[in-house]
Amino acid sequence: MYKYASPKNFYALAGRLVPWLGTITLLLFVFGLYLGLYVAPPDYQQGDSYRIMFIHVPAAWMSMFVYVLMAGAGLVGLVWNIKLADMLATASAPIGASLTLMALVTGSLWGKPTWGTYWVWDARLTSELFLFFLYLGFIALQAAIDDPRRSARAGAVLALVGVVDIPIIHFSVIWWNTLHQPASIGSLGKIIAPTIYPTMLHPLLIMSLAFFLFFFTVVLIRMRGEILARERHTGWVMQIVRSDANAPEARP
Amino acid sequence: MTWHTFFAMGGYADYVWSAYGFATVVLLWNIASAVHRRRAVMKMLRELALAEQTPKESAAQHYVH
Amino acid sequence: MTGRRAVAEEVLLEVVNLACARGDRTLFENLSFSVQPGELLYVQGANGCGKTTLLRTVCGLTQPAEGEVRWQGTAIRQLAEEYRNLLCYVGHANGIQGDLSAAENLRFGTCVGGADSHTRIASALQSVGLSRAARLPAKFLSQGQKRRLALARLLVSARPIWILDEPLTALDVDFGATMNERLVAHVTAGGMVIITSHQELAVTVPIRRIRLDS
Amino acid sequence: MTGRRAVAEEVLLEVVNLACARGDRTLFENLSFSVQPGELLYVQGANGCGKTTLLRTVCGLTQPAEGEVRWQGTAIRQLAEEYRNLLCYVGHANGIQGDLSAAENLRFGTCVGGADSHTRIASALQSVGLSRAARLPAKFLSQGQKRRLALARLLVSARPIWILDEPLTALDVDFGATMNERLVAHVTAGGMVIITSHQELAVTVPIRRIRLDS
Amino acid sequence: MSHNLLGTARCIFQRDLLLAWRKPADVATPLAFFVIVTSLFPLGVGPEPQVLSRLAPGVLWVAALLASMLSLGRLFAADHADGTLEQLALSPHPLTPLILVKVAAHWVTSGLLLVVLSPLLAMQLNLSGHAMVTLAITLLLGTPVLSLLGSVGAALTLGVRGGGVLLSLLVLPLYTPILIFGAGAVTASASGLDTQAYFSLLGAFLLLALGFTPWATAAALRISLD
Amino acid sequence: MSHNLLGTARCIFQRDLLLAWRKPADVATPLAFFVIVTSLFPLGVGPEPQVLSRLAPGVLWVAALLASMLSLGRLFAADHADGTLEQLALSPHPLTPLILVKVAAHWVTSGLLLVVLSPLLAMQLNLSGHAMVTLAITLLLGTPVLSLLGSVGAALTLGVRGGGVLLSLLVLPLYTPILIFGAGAVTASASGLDTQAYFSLLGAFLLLALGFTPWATAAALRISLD
Ligand code: HEM
Ligand SMILES: Nc1ncnc2c1ncn2[C@@H]1O[C@H](COP(=O)(O)OP(=O)(O)OP(=O)(O)O)[C@@H](O)[C@H]1O
Ligand SMILES: Nc1ncnc2c1ncn2[C@@H]1O[C@H](COP(=O)(O)OP(=O)(O)OP(=O)(O)O)[C@@H](O)[C@H]1O
Ligand SMILES: [Mg+2]
Ligand SMILES: [Mg+2]
Repeated sequence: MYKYASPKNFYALAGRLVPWLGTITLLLFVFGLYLGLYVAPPDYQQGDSYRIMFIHVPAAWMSMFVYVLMAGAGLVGLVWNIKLADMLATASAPIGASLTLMALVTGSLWGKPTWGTYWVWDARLTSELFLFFLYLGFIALQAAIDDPRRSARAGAVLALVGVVDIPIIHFSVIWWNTLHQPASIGSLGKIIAPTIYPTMLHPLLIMSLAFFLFFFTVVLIRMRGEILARERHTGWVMQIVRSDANAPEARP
Repeated sequence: MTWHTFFAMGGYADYVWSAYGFATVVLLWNIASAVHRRRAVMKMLRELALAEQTPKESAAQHYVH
Repeated sequence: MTGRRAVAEEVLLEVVNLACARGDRTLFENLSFSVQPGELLYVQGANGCGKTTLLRTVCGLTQPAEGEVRWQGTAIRQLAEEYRNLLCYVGHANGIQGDLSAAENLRFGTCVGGADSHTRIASALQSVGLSRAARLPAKFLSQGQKRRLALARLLVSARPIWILDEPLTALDVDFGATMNERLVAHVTAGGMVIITSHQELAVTVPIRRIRLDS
Repeated sequence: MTGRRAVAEEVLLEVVNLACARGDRTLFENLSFSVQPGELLYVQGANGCGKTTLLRTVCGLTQPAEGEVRWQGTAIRQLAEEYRNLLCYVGHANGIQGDLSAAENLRFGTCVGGADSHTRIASALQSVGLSRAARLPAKFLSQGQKRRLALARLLVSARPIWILDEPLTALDVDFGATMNERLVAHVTAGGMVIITSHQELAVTVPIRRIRLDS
Repeated sequence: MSHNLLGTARCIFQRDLLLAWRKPADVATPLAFFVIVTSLFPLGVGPEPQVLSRLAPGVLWVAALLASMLSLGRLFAADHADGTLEQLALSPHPLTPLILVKVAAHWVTSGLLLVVLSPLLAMQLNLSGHAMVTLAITLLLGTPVLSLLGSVGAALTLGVRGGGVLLSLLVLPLYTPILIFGAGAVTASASGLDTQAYFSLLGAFLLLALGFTPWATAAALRISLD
Repeated sequence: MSHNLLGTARCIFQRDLLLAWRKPADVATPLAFFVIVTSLFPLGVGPEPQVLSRLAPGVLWVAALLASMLSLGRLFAADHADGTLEQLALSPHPLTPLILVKVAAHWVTSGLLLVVLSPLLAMQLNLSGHAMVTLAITLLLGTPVLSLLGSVGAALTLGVRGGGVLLSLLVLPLYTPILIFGAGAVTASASGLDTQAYFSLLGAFLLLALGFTPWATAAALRISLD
């Protein structure tokens, strides 16, 4: 296991894993969508609009998970100076940001039929929006620093400070109610969770797993790019580049 | 269930399909940009390798803070 | 004016009683000299004595505290664009954006300088030894390569007056020699050069020197 | 650890297999040396070869890409404050605020450095020739006077290890000589000096040299 | 062989857009600031929709103004640092039109994007459809004025210590008329009133700014280079 | 002979206050920004008193937040540029408490002054006397948190291209809880409700920030110096 902590070996391992992970992800997506869109019956209150859940909830969960992962990887990189952890954090950020955006947009699209409006300034929605900004800040900070090591470490500190937003997102539903009068819609979870049927639960779980594996597939591809960029002075990368340059389609 | 009722989504077609459509776009963007980034790095490295074949600078570099 | 003009016609570029100040310190006063076609003027002096200030004043970037710079007898403040059209200045700063490629930087530089020469970009890059790095973002160029790129502007925008502030810094020995040859070629073709350098110039044409620190 | 320690006890400051990178370029690799009390180490090399980077790494300001710096056999990362308490570093930047007077700057500098010496401020200013300018805002000091002020910290906060990055820049000949004498005095009193300079050192003690550009 | 002014102008415009394209973070940050500041208000004021829609014109305009002001840093700073500005000042073409082109490129990568983003934020703040259109139009007329006025401030504070905050002090008072008429138009349209007069006024400001500020900016730049 | 930590800390604090005293413009500019932004709102929203007093808590808090953010540039930039920060990092005392002292000095010359100014502006916006006191208390509890959180961002963006705008993107999302509870308290007190819970929450934030952010700032500074 320890062997794969070197960028070189990880590069090869990731290259071999990606096709497998990708295939499984695709199958899970197909199966989850089949269950969620076709098999599951309409909800007795919300009709078919609840089917947005099967992408909204996994995306929202992943948006939080990826940030925590990023902060954790940042911490590991900061403390033990492990390059792969830095690269994991850097590679996760755009994916996390896009999933956060997905949670925001699908949530809005779900909000219109259920709440009658695309957006309310409810604490959860707001804190999720600010999670999106935290991602953007991370990406912008890393882009603004040219030295890769400094950029990785600065990003790590930022991610660690920003991670306080995650519990705020999760518990916002409770906190908001204690201080303000309840927003027009209370706890999001209560709408589905108590009444959830297995026909709805199963596709949700499968889609969540699909999103999870999707993240890992993409992050591995991104990390491969990151490894090449940061290890470009090492012999093995130069060898890859040279053999690539000699390939027939490359320009002379 | 016919295809028609399936696509109608009980009257919520606009919301459901735009949500799924947006999700698809995001997922595809993720794959495309990840692959593109790797290719771009490769291309840059190739050009760097080409550039480094030119005679090297012995010259001094300035310290920029 | 006509009378004065007839006399001054011979003298092309002329610095008259120039005084320059930075902050609240006067760097030099009562400086007068002139440059004719086919001449190379070598400005020397210790760090901080005002060489850069002088060159920028001759370009018209910095306003002198007293005196003026004249071209064919007319103050360059009045000539403005007409005078700038004769000039190519390479200062301490290279004028290169790290996120543009070498070729893009050169194309922009020459086009701002008023010359339009798509075809000559490639050959200029080649003659400063950068053709292989042409498509690389300029931030990956080494200090010396950046300097070469800045100097490539001289070749593309063929101008009679070159004003060069330490053009040889960061250049390696080979390209330093090439640069000296270029200077000679320019001067013998009737161009004018005003130059500063902490390294000695190895050129085969007569050099006129002025020292700024008295 | 005890075994290794016993052997290493002799060597005070030790650099082991050091590699430093800036941006994505490795400046030097596999650098090892050690400095003993009473030694002066003179780090040489061309511009941009990594001298400043090395000195900052020895201070602990910059993290090395590989290898480590040890004090009495223990990595300085672990010693932290204990090691910094032995150190006085004068880098390229003088650490002087233009809006504070010379005396205020020196007092702040020494007190951040952990030394408390109200009385010695005046005498230190005098011995670097700044006593008349003590109450002047530092922005009115000339470049060389600023450098003197930065070096005055060496005198006030008596530390065994001096790390000096081009201390002689901007100094005039007189004070350059004084500075060389100070170095000699510090080294003969059993101190350690790591120094870079583009000017040759005129000291009367044996100098150990390393060149960074191979 | 010599380039005409138009060719040089096009070349500068293309280059600035290309640079913005190569550094998307620089473009995105003021936009993000716009979105964030707008989102701060509902947090400060409370989430009731009718209060928010009452506030929306003022908040959106103030946020656009602040975002536009912050993006000014990008206008000349990099070109000043690397010496490009010197070359621009030494160009055989007059500096004023070249500056105008730079400001235009800057507006396309800042103000114009604010206009594009504004309906989204207006929706978040419960603005009616009609008012949303008015908002977009006023921003379309107003943000160029902000960029033009701001360019004077940006040129004046080049290389000055504490330039950022200083810039805001110089520029914000100049921005107030635009703010008053821009936000006024949106408020009027939200209450169903006519907005023609506001549009004409903003248009007049735009023409005035186009006529005068490039000269001032060019003069300020020459001073900064001195 | 060696100074203890407390002595060094006092020395840093005194010096930073002295510097602020010598450069009054640096201190005044964020304050002016606070005043200007607050005054822009009546322009954007219209002059009706009851609308304004409804808005006042949110507007004042957002303006305080932006002003506090803008003053962050002054926190480390000068010390970074002239090498003082290097010396601080090489001090034989741990960096974290020294940073805390610097942040405290910065707060005294920015946040505290905002607190002092706030009643004046609150009056302009028609806030009741009771709410005014609440505003001052929340600012007193909240602005140190802003300074502490902001110091992390300021340290991270030191010497970074486009630092100013980037800083705002990094810092503003972290500021939101303070804004929500700060403005919430003022709104509550304006409607005669109890504000105790808000004060406790803001106090808790302050303690948390005091405990954690100096570490993060010190780490970020070491990274910036690397
Ligand atoms: C823009 C609007 C929305 C945003 C930003 C949003 C955000 C989130 C987030 C961040 C979570 C994860 C919370 C956690 O795990 O702690 C979540 C979960 C969830 N959301 Fe949404 N949501 C939005 C709209 C909606 C709407 C309209 C509904 C349904 C009426 C909904 C139903 C749910 C459900 C059922 C969960 C899973 C249960 C839970 O974890 O609390 N969401 N949403
Ligand atoms: N903007 C300014 N304000 C105040 N003083 C300045 C300014 N610019 C330059 N100076 C001072 O003016 C003097 C002359 O500077 P200049 O750059 O012309 O010197 P130089 O002869 O070119 O030196 P070098 O050989 O180092 O290039 C220097 O002492 C410098 O400190
Ligand atoms: N933050 C940085 N990011 C990228 N490259 C850097 C950075 N800092 C320094 N460098 C580069 O690292 C190299 C070494 O710099 P360093 O300052 O150590 O050189 P030096 O030997 O002290 O030179 P000098 O004699 O000019 O002081 C230089 O080529 C410089 O361009
Ligand atoms: Mg010079
Ligand atoms: Mg150095």
